[in-house]
Formats: sequence, C-alpha cells, structure tokens
Amino acid sequence: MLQTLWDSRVNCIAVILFAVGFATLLLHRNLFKKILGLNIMDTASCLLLTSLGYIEGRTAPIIVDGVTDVQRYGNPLPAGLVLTGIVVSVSVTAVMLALTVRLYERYHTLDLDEIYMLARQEEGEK
Amino acid sequence: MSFIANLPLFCIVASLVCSVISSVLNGKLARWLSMALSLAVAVCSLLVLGMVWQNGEPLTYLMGHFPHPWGNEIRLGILESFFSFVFAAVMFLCMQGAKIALTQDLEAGKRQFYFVMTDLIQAALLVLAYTNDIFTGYVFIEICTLASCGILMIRQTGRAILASVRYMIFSLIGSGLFLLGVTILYGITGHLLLPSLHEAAAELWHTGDYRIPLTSSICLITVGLAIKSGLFPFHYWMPDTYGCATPCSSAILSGLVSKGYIFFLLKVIFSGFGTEVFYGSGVQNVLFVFGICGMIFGSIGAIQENDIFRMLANSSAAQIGYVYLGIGISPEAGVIGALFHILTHAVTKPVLFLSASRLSDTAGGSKRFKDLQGSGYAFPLAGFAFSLGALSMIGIPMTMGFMSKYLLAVAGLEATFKAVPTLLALALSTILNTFYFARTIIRLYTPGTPLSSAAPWRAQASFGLSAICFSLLNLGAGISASPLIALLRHGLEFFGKVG
Amino acid sequence: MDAIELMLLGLLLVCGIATCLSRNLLVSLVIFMAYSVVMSIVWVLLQAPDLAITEAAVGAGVSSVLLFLTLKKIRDIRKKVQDEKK
Amino acid sequence: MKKSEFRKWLKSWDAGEFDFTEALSDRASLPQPDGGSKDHPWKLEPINRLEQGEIKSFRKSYPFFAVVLCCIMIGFLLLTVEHLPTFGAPDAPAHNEVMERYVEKGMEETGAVNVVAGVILDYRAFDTLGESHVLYTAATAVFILLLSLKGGGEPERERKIMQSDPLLKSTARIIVPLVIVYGIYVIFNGHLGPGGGFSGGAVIGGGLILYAIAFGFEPLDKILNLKVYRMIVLCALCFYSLAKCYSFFCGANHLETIFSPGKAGMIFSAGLILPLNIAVGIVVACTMYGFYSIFQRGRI
Repeated sequence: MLQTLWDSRVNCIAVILFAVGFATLLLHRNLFKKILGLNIMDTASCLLLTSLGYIEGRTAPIIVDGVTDVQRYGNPLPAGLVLTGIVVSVSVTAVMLALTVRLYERYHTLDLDEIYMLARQEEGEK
Repeated sequence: MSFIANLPLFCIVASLVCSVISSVLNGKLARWLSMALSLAVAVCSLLVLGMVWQNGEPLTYLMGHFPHPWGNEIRLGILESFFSFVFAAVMFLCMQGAKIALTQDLEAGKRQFYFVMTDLIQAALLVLAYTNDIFTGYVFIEICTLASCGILMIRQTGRAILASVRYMIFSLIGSGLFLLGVTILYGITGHLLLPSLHEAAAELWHTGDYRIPLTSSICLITVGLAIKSGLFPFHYWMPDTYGCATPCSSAILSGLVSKGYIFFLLKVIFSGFGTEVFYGSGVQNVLFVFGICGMIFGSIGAIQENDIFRMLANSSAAQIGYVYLGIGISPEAGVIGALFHILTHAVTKPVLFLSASRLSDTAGGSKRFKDLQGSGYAFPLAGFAFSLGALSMIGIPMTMGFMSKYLLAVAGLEATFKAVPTLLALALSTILNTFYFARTIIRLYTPGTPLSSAAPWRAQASFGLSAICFSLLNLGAGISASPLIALLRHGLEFFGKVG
Repeated sequence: MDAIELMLLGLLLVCGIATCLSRNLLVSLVIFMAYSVVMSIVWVLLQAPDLAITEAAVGAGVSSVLLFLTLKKIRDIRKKVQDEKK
Repeated sequence: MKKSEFRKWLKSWDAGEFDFTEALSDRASLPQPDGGSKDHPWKLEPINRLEQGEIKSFRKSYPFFAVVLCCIMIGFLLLTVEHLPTFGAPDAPAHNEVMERYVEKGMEETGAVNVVAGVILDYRAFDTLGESHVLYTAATAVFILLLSLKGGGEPERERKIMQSDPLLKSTARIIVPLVIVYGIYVIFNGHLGPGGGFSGGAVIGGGLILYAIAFGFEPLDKILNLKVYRMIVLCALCFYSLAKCYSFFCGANHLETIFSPGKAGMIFSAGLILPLNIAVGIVVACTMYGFYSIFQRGRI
C-alpha cells in the first residue's frame, strides 16, 4: 500500500492539502483564515485534476512541428478544466473578501463566533 | 430538427445577455427586462415540452460541432423542459408578488444589480436543468451560488451580511466536495458527459474495477449537492439566511435554487451514474436517514422560533428532508414522490414567504408572532394565501402537499425495510407541521389591533395577482394530480434513457 | 528532476499546513503567496504551462493583492476606531 | 528596525486573535459605525455569560475537532487515491478516445496549435461561456457590497498614495510597460502557445494594479472609470455570448459557420478562438483592476 501511495505522491499531497483546507474552512473561526483555507482547498483539487492528466515522459499538449501523434503529448482536458476552476476560485475569493471587509466595518472583529454573538445581542436589544 | 429545439439555447444565452445588459439600465427597466425574460423562458419551455412529448423521445442538442464524448451538449427531455418551465414561472411570480417589497428594500442606485443576479440565477437554473455535462453543471452551480449570495446580501444589514457569509461557507464546502468528486470520477472513467459516464460507470460496476474510487466519488458528489441544498446536518445557514433577506430572495432561494441543485443531483444519478450503480452503492440509505432527521429536526426548530420568517426557513429544511427521503426510498416510486414534492414546495414556499412579508408590513414591519395578531383581517388576501400554503404544507387533502405525502407514503410501503420508518417519520412530521402552522394561522385570525391599515391598492394588486396564481396552481394540482403524476412518471422513464 | 519534484512537493505541503496554522494573519498571507508560487512551479513540472501562467498571475498575483488589501483595510478601520476612542 | 519593533509592526496587522472578554468589554466604549443603535451601547448582558462560556469551551476543543476531522478526511481520501490509477501511467482510463481525438484532430478541427485552447474554446466552449460569467457575477456582487454611491472616496489617502516611494515609481516605470506588453502577447498567443484570454487578462490587470500603486489612481481614472468599465464589460460579454450562440446554433443545425479554422500556426487563424480570447482578456483585465480599485477606495 505504501508503495502505491509513494508512486502517486502528487495525488497524496493534493488530497492531504484538500483535507487541510477543508478543515480550516469548516472549523477555523477567523474569517480570513477560512478564505485562505478555501483557496488551498480549491488549488488542491486543481492539483489532483492536473496530476490525473499527467503522463510520464510526455510534453504539454501544444502541437510542435505539426506532429499529431498521441504518444507524444499529455492529456489536454484536465488543464482546460483546471483553468475554469482557477477562475471560479478567484471570483469566490473576491466576494468573500468583500463580505469580510463589510463585516469588519460593522462588528470590528473577524471572529465568526464573536460576530454571531454580537449580532444576536444587537437583535435582542431592538 | 424543428426550430423549437433551438429555444433552450436561445433562452440560456438570452438570460446571460439580459443579465449583462441589466447592469447598465436603471432599476425599473431592469425589473421589466427580468420579468419579461422569465415569462419568455416559461413560454419557450412549454413549447419545448410539447415538442418532446410529441416526439416521444429525448433529444440531444449539440453545444458546438461535436457530439459526446467530445463536446458539450444539452438534453431536451420531458422533465428537463417541465422543470425549467416551473422554475421560470415561479421566478416570474416571485418577482411580481414582491414588487413593492423590492422597491422598499433595495438601495436606489443598486437596484439594477438585484435583477442582474436574478437573471443569472435564471440562466443557471436553466443550465442545471438542461445540461448533459457534469462539469458545466459545476460552473453554473458556482454562478448560482454567487448570485444567490448577491440577492441575499443586497439589504446590507449586519445580520444579512453575516447570514450570507455563513451561506457562502457552507456552499463553498459543498462545491469543493463536488469538484473533488467530479475529479475522481474523471480519473476513473475519463468522461464528463453524462451519457458516456453512464456507460463507463455501468461497465466499472460490473467488472468491479475501481470500486472504492467510484463509491467515494458518488459520496462526494451527493454530499456536496446535499450540503448546498441544505440537507439536515448542514441546514444551519437556512434560518439565518431566509430570516433576514428580502422576502423575494427568500422565496427564490428556498423555492428555486435549492431545488435546482436537487434536480441536478437527480439528473446525475439517473443519466450519469445510472440508478443501478447509485442504488447499489448504498449512499441512498444515508440520504434516507438524514432526510428523516431533517424532517423531524427542521420541524422542531420551526416550533421553537417566534419569528415568522425563521419559522418558514426551518420548515424549508424539513421539506428538503422530504425530498431526500423520497430519493432514498427507491428509484421509481420514491423519486416520483420526491419530484412531486419539489413541485409542491416550489409552488407553496414562495407564496408563504411573500404573504408573510405582506402580513408583517401590516404589523408595522415586525416579524414576531405576537405583533402579527389579527393581521389576517388587515390584508385578507395575504391571510388567505398564507393559510392555503400552510394547509398545503401540513398536507390537507385537495392541496399539493397531500398528494406529495401520499406518493411518498405509497413509495415507502413498497420498500420492505424502509416502510415503517417512512410512515412513522411522515406521521410525526405531519403532526409537528400541523402544530406550528396551525398555531400561526390561529394567531393571524385572532382579533387584534394591527398597527397600520390596509396596504395601498397597487401593492395589493401586484401581490394579489401572484398570490392568486400560486393558490390556483396549488389547488389545481392538488385536486387533479393524476396528469401531473403521469407526466412525471413518463419523464422519469426518459430520464435514464440515453438519447 | 526527481529531487526537485520531491523538494517542491514537500515545500507545498509545508506551506499549505503553515498557512492554516500560523497565528499572524500577515504571516499566513505571505506563506500563502509562497504556496501559490510553488504550486505554479509544480504545474510546470506536470507539463501544464497554461495553468502555471494563470496560477502565477492569479493565485500569487491578483488574489494575494486582494487578500493583502483586505488586511490593510481592516488595519485602517481598526486604527480609525482606536483614534476615535482616544 | 529593531526586532521588537518588527514584532509590534507585525502584530498591528493581526486582527483575528485577541482576547475575547477583553474585546467585548472594549467594545462597550466604541462608537457605533451606523449610528442606528447609538442609544444601546454594547454591553455584556448576564444572559450572554453562559454563551460566552459555551464558546470558550468550544474554543478549547476546537483544535481537537479540527485535527480529528482532518485525519478522517485524509484517511478516506488516501484510501481513494490508493485505488486511483497510478500517477503518470499512460494506460489510465482518463487517457481514452476523448483525449486521442483532441490531440490528433484538434489542430485540424479548431485550428489551434495549443490543444488546451482548442478544448476550452471550441470543444467545451459552453463551460467557458459559464466561466466568464462567473467572474462577472463576482464583480457584480463586489459592487453591491463595496461600491459607495456618494462618490468622493478619501482624497487624503489618495494623495498619500501619490507621494509613493521614488524607487517604486522608477521601477514601475520600467516594469509596467513590459508586464502589459507581455499580457497582450499572452492573449494574442493563446491559440499558439501557453496562455489565453484569462491568464493574459490577469497579467494585464496585475500591470494596471502596479501602475495604480505607483502613480495613484488619477491618471487611470481618465481612461477607465465606472462608465467605461461598464461599457467595456457589456460589449465584450455580449459579443462573447452572441458569437458563441451563433456557433452553437450552426453546430447543432449542421450549418457551416463563417469562421474557418484557417491555417494553423498563424496569428489570425483558429476561427473564433482569437476574438474570444481578446474579449475575455479585456473583461478579465478590467475586472481585476476594478476589484483592486473598489477594494482600495470604494469606486472605480
């Protein structure tokens, strides 16, 4: 088993990073850290996707000298998907950051538990 | 190929283009554009439905020059076109009914952005209904998430922003898991288009290769979409979110967006994995258990609330539980029950949210039950619409809610081991539903002193039109449900077929 | 090649975990930028130059600038509040 | 800078980790930003003591939960990875007839030398149509949150940016043109080599941001204000959607398009790919700069 894992070590690193990012996104109470965790999670799944498209000893899928031999190039599809994934990740990050700024303006803290308590307190006073 | 087959493509592109154009219009024009768009999409979907029904078989429409497994394509089937019709029609009625509330709640210079977001949601729902490609689904799920977040936070109170942060976090966890699932699935099958995936997954299942990755990718995709639609352990964002958003957003989110995700999940199950693989993997049992938990805990949460919007939100969590219960029971009868319940909820929940907002307006904007006392008299139409919706959620005969519970119960009886838990859960949750909805209705019609008098005539008219439409739909489909069930059954046969 | 790959993968893992564990926000942001750069180099090794360019421009560039701006904005707000308190 | 000073400086960036009780009691004297609840200063109600206790006990158990969850996830995913096809194996299921067709016929069918560009802008163009609208959605959401309608902004701060470091200014004077030219090259070369609309647009956006950091917003405001930004995005995205709609329509109805793949390897070849790349590049560049500007000062 360890041998198999060692052979596909890029995949292993990718899933470990995914789990780290996932745990940070779900459990860290600081909003900024959550956003970093989210980014790590997204890039990790992108890394897994890229490594699934990699073929040992072949070059990037850019046709050189008109040679269209399959044996020479890697898989182009995962790269295309990952490009989309990166765009999605940066868009989501921007929105989350904008939300963070607004929340900080309002409650002066980044701690989600604390913000939640403050919001409840505020509502109770109304 | 008849010209009608091109309509879904035109609808999708028109929604995207309208969303872009709306950003330079003013608020009023943008609203007209958005409503016209929804209406046009609804009409087009009906035409497509008619065409597919006549043809008698689903049609694949190439998005580009290349068929599957190479290029994107969309699939026009009965369920696809019918649900996109329902989504568009409900969207139209939501915006029609919440006309006044929207004008009040939106900041003057940013009003058009709201309609940019609704147009994008419209586009995303259309694509989720029609697409035949799992990765396209992912992209439009993200559009849907961001746009839903946009319509949530447009009110910009501290509470609304906090709620949208929580919504975003749960949604992003969901889409992260979904993307990982798609990645693993691609790694073991090499396909992304549902028809090719179907063949590859069936083959892998029979040979037994890659059993663990296949199962885990099914788990990840299902769990990701379940989180996004708010299944039980992940429903905590719901009360907050629906409680403080503008009512139109709550209606769209609970009635349409979460249903769009569930519909896409069903699509992936039926035309992607295939029912044999999905129901062989055992994931449906997990959905079944969490569905039951959702039904019961959602209702208990609703009983504890003393804010009408939060109560409705908790009730939404319970209704999502019903849908997943149906999916968990069996691929035929259970899923028909689930689909019918999606329709029920899409027709009922928006009108509950809208009429609750009208009622709370007559009580001076307060959402507490004790302030709402007697508001049913101040705005009789809203009181009537709310009561009818509530009765439908309880499951009184002659309403859609009754039919969906009946279908779920019948489906449960057919399944050997799941019969007793299904019936018990249905009974218990009906009792709980009755408790909190009856309490609310009694509160509404207890004589009291509402703060302000009846709403202006225009507000009544725009709300009244949509409330009457929703109520008629609800009663009509409840009284003569058999054509609708026949349509769903016929559509479901189509669903698994490779076109 | 193998040694470089191992080194980069190790660095990636260390950076990823350190981003999530470090206590100071600025520090974790800087580590995150390093993580993005390493990731783009890994993608060059995996024969995906398109992704490498994009990740370098987006992950290490624009994304990090936005994250950094957020921190700056937060610091400004805090300073303003503290001044008003005095 | 002394070590302790550096520590202090670093600490000033940290907004997350401070003592909970202290922060709450601090807040009692803070003025409220929206003025709405001025009559109700923040205070610790006795009821909230209980919640506070709950949160504190959760905080103690938090690292434990995080580690356990992380380990479960890692175990589950490593088990999956162990059964996935080995890394780099040429006979993995992902390398099937789909990939063969892309590589063998891609250049002929789409006219793009860079197969990835051919895949995302021709074979799977519908995804990419969605992708560009994801960015647009995000930009609109950021507008909703941070766009200040009063205009104005903070002139004092902007002037401070104007007096930025001379070193930065002279470096930027050299680097910015290079960055922008490189971005344009990446966009125009998208179908011939690595790159494309998105990456090139992000590079140009980065260049614009660098320019704004060094020389302030004023010079850029004349060229790229909110009105211009909206028109650019409107035109580019509408062009994108309509062009793709036309191409999908022709494809599905088996009609000939007016865009031919052309001679592979030339700049003006590959049919729609180059114009689409340019449209995406413009949108992305403007949006990235727009994000920066709106985060920095609340307007474009």
